[in-house]
Amino acid sequence: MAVETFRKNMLAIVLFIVFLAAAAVFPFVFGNRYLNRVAIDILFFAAMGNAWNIIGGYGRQTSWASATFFAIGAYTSIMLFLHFETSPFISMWPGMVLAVLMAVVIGLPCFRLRGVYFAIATIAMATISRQLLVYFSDFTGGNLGLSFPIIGPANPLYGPANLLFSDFLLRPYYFIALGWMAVTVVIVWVIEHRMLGYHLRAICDDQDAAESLGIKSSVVKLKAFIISAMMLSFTGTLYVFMLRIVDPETFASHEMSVRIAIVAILGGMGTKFGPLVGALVTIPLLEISNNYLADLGHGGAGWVLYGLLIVVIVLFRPNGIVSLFDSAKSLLARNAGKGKSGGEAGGA
Amino acid sequence: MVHNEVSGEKKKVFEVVELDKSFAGVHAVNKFSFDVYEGEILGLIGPNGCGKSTSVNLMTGVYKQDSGSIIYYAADGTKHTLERQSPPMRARMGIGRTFQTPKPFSDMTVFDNIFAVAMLYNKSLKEARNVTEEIIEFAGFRQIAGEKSTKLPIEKRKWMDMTRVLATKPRILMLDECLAGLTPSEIEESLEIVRKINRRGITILFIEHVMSAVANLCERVVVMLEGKFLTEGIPANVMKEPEVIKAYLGEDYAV
Amino acid sequence: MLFQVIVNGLLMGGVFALIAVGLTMIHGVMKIVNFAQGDFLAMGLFMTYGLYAFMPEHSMPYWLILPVAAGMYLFGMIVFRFAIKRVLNTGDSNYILLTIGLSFMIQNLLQLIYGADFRSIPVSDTFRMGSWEFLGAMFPISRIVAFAAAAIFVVFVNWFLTKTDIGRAMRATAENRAVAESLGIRGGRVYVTAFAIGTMFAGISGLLISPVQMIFPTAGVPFGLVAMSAMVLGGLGNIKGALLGGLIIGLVESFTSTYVNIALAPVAVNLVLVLVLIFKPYGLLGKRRRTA
Amino acid sequence: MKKKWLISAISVVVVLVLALAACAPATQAPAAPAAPAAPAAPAAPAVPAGGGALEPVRFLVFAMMTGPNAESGRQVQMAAKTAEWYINEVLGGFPSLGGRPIHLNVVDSTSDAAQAPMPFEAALQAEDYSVVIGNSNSSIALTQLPIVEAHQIPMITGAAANIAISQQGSSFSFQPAATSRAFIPTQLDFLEYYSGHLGIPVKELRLGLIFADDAWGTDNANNTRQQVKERGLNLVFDQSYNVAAFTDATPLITALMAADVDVLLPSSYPADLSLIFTAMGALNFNPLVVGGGAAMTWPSLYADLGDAVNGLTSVDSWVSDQTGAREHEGWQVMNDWYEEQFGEFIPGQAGPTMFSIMLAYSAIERIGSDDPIAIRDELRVIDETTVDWFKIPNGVGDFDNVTGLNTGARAVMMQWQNGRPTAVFPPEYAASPLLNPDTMKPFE
Repeated sequence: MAVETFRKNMLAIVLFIVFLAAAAVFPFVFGNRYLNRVAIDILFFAAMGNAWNIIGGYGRQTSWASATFFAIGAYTSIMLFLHFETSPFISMWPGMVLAVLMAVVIGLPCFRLRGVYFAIATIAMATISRQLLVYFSDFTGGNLGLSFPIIGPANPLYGPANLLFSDFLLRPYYFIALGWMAVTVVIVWVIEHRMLGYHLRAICDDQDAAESLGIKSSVVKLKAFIISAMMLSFTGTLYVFMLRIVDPETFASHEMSVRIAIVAILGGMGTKFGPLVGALVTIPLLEISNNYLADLGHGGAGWVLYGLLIVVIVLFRPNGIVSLFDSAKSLLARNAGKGKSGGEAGGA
Repeated sequence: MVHNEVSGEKKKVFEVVELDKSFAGVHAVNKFSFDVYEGEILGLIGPNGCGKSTSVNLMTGVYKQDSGSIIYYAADGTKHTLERQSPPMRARMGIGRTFQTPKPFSDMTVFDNIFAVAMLYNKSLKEARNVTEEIIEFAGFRQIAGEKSTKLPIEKRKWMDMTRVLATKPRILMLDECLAGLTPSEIEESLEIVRKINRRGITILFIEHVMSAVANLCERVVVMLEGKFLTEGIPANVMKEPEVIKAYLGEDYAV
Repeated sequence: MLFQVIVNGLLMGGVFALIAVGLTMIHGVMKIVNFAQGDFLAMGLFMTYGLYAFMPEHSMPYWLILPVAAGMYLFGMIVFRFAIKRVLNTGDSNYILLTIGLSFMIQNLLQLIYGADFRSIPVSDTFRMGSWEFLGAMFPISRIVAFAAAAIFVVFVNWFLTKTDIGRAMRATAENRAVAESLGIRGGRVYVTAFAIGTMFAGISGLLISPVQMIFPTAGVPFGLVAMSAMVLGGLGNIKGALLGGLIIGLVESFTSTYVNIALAPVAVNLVLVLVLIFKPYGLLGKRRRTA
Repeated sequence: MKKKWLISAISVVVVLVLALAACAPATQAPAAPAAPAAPAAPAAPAVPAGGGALEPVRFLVFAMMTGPNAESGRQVQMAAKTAEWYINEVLGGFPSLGGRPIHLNVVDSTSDAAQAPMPFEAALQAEDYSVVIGNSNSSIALTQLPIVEAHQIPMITGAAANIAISQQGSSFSFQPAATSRAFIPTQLDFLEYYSGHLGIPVKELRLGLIFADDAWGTDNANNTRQQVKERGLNLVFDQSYNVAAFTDATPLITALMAADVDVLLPSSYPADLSLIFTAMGALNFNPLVVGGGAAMTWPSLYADLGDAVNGLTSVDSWVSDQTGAREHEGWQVMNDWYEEQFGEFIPGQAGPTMFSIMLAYSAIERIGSDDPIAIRDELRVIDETTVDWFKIPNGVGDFDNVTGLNTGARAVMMQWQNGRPTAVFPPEYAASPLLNPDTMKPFE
């Protein structure tokens, strides 16, 4: 089977490997801290987009609670580090466990709901958890957030063990992000070809039919939600050690959930490479427009453009940017004269 | 672990007693009782809106009955009283069904449609694969196995629905109006498939309002009228009964 | 005290209700949730602010209701024709994303044009801070006006939906577009009207709160979210539900803020929402729609 | 088909612009002094009078130009323009560097700490800067620390009032303004002084603390809580509200009335304050108001509430009308220019930005170099005896050699008197006497 699926996805896999290779040399080609920083964000958001995609794309359950899990990972790690100097490699596990618990708490009530009711319920849940983060400020630091002091090479805590590096070009963080992003793609790829993937797609195609055939939709969704939550929490741990500050306003906010989902939806829901493509398009665009349009009027022009991009893509490419590739691919396929069935094209 | 009650020589699959269900005042199913015996093709007939589909939805757990009992006898003779088991749980007990409108997983190929289900009922993906292949053969879907199910014509979708259920290794299969909107020739093929499925030892509950179709498929029919049990028996005799004819007045016999 | 708390809750709830009713008009007919509703409200605020410059000193802003309503109605029509129309019946994620995109654009266009300064319209202090005392509770004048107006509009909508042809057409379309069109109802026209009215209500809500609400590009955001909760709480596509939802949320907010802790008000509101959805997955007055 | 869509998409934008521009007269609305059209325009690079040819010395000013806190960004921007004008036009650039002009590049940090690092990195990548004027939002300033550390550029944090910034062990950050830890005591001392005038023992006053639940508000509240306990004062109400979801203050005010609060200690932003004060008016609840700074001292408050604000008092790290600023000619020159340029007094965010810039300027002048490390080392050395700009923020100015915190910084209490905030406490910095809020006459 593996062989067959490989053949199916040959083009996609080759492209991905090429991308990874290019990405691997990127930081050495341009020794540019800012570009690396942007790239790191692209990769982390692609990773989070992949996580969201499992439940939101393949399962078509538009969840707006992503930021909650992201924040859980970030907070657990930074708190354990501040109080017990725990290495992120250890603290990421309790983080993921908490994320799973939270996923169950949010999922159990919400997966009984369909469509918009689900979306709004997740927003409500996310708001509650964010507000509680703020309220119990005694140990979450409230909206002050938590940040840890600058730790230089002199400090014993400095070093890979705590994901603390001082490379001016941020390369260590870049490769951490790149590696993790690649892993998330693989995770999604595996899920897609396992029972979970099939059942998620079955459910979002026709929940009643799926249930009549013995597929327990709420269980399947919950599984997907849990996996997605763990991935987000993991990303939170990695991200916070690069940013070195965590606060609810930025990590647990509704905006963060939106940005995560946008990356995946614009790129292409229910496709392995959609989130990556989405991140590769939206984040640089935002950066460029912010850099060049910042002085226009009273500012904010960059975000206007961002909004416009979203609107335009939704209108022209309702299946996301990757659908462009698919059209191109099927065109090639037709020219090559062999009909192929959507390898990369998962999304409906 | 009650022993399987034997009526005549046939084992029961379903024993529906005094089933009752109302929606916002509308009394859809009214003290409706009937039995389904192992291996038979039972026709459940009656004019449109007489509660046939509702009964199926009650038996498969889509709705919960207001009162009355649904008893299901598993293959090993175990007796299950169906009350609040969810549709998936019932499906896993061997209760299969199709819907009036075909519900393929449009995003998937025909093969994957069946494979997705087979995975659930087989240990390894390999077994699942074999089962799927077997069903594809059985249904004669060889050449369309790779097609996206949305691309299929209506009758093929219906047949795929029917055969997809086989992946759940069902004990009984409830076919809800599976002939609606088909041409005579397609109807013939459909009936043939139903018979083939039945020959695999799967009991069939065949819901239909078109009498003639039922006549040459079922050895036994139950007639429903306004949610109530009207009569049952061999199709030929049943159709002679005056109240049945009355019930069907204005109904369209032809197909 | 208790009476005052109830008054506070109801007065604010009334405004939430009006925004929620706007959302509901839209969802009821075309089954989409407008995530930019709050920003439409902000536009209403800015329009009021802009037009108020032409009014005599310290006059009431309510005279502006016609131009603001008309402007927002037109705006709604155009947005629908050029954008919303294309994502109808194409799945949740599309309209959600589209309206979020719109929301980004509106917020930042406002920022681009006006900057983010906090503005306010200079209504007379007596009117702005004044209030009537009744049964020992204080009724802030501007909020009473807002509440009354909201009430009138909700009544108007009910009348509109039940008595006018276009209203009946809307209800028919909401039930089943195919059937409605077979009866000769032009779905497109109904849709655009519904969306425009929804937009208009957001704008009017903006106008109504303008005397007490400061005016800045992101002013609408909290209202948008609250209105969404109100609509879902009451049951999607149900006008009375939206009204009920708005009032309930107003009361919950008021009670938690006064008796428990204002920091927990958002928690309480969302908790109520989730609890309601757990026990009534389709909202308080919502009917189950077979999604299959 | 495609074409049609493109057209429609574009027209959506056009329509949006038109719809919003429909309200254009707003910017000229006489009723909105808080919204001067001209000054809000972005800072144009200075064309130095002396040496057009000379390479300018670059300062990066990182301010929240967009998002909910953009008003403070606008203040910082106006401050930057003023300082730039003053240095280039009045002081003739940097004499020690052969009259090279200064260029203050104001970069938008957005109001969101998650996005702030990006534009900051971008700016530092694009140009070489000698000094960074840090963000006045503590959360954003905190995200800047590792970055200036990496780029090895000294950062002076302007108005940022959270002491956490100086506690992160950054060797490049300097915090000139009084932190809220420093100004809460002033606020409470003042309360005692105030109650003395009112003839009520301070311990009998029932204090009500309300604060925006963001970084700054929380920090203020934590310090207040602690100080109040130490002084055995009577704090009867202590709640934060969610800035993002604050649509109505009447429930809050009702709660305050129920708690029967005599003195209200708000740490709030313009929009919240507006809701709070209108609700207080509507429910006619009139406690003493002793604010926690920020919006309490901003021009927009008066623009919004008019004379109703006269008599309100608040603590702040700095007030435009206080002895330190009054007695400094250089500062007065800037002050006058600012007021006639922008039609408002120098608010709490602008002042600290200006004296941060002047401190950096003096350091450069003293060493005659624009090398960031050298500047950093010099900033550690200077104090108010050597650099008189240190007098502006009050107290005995001196940057701590390890933390970079201005150890001498003292907060002041201001009171709104006929439309302007003026320092009324502590006496050594007071520019005007404290007036009785009811009569607006001095206490006899």
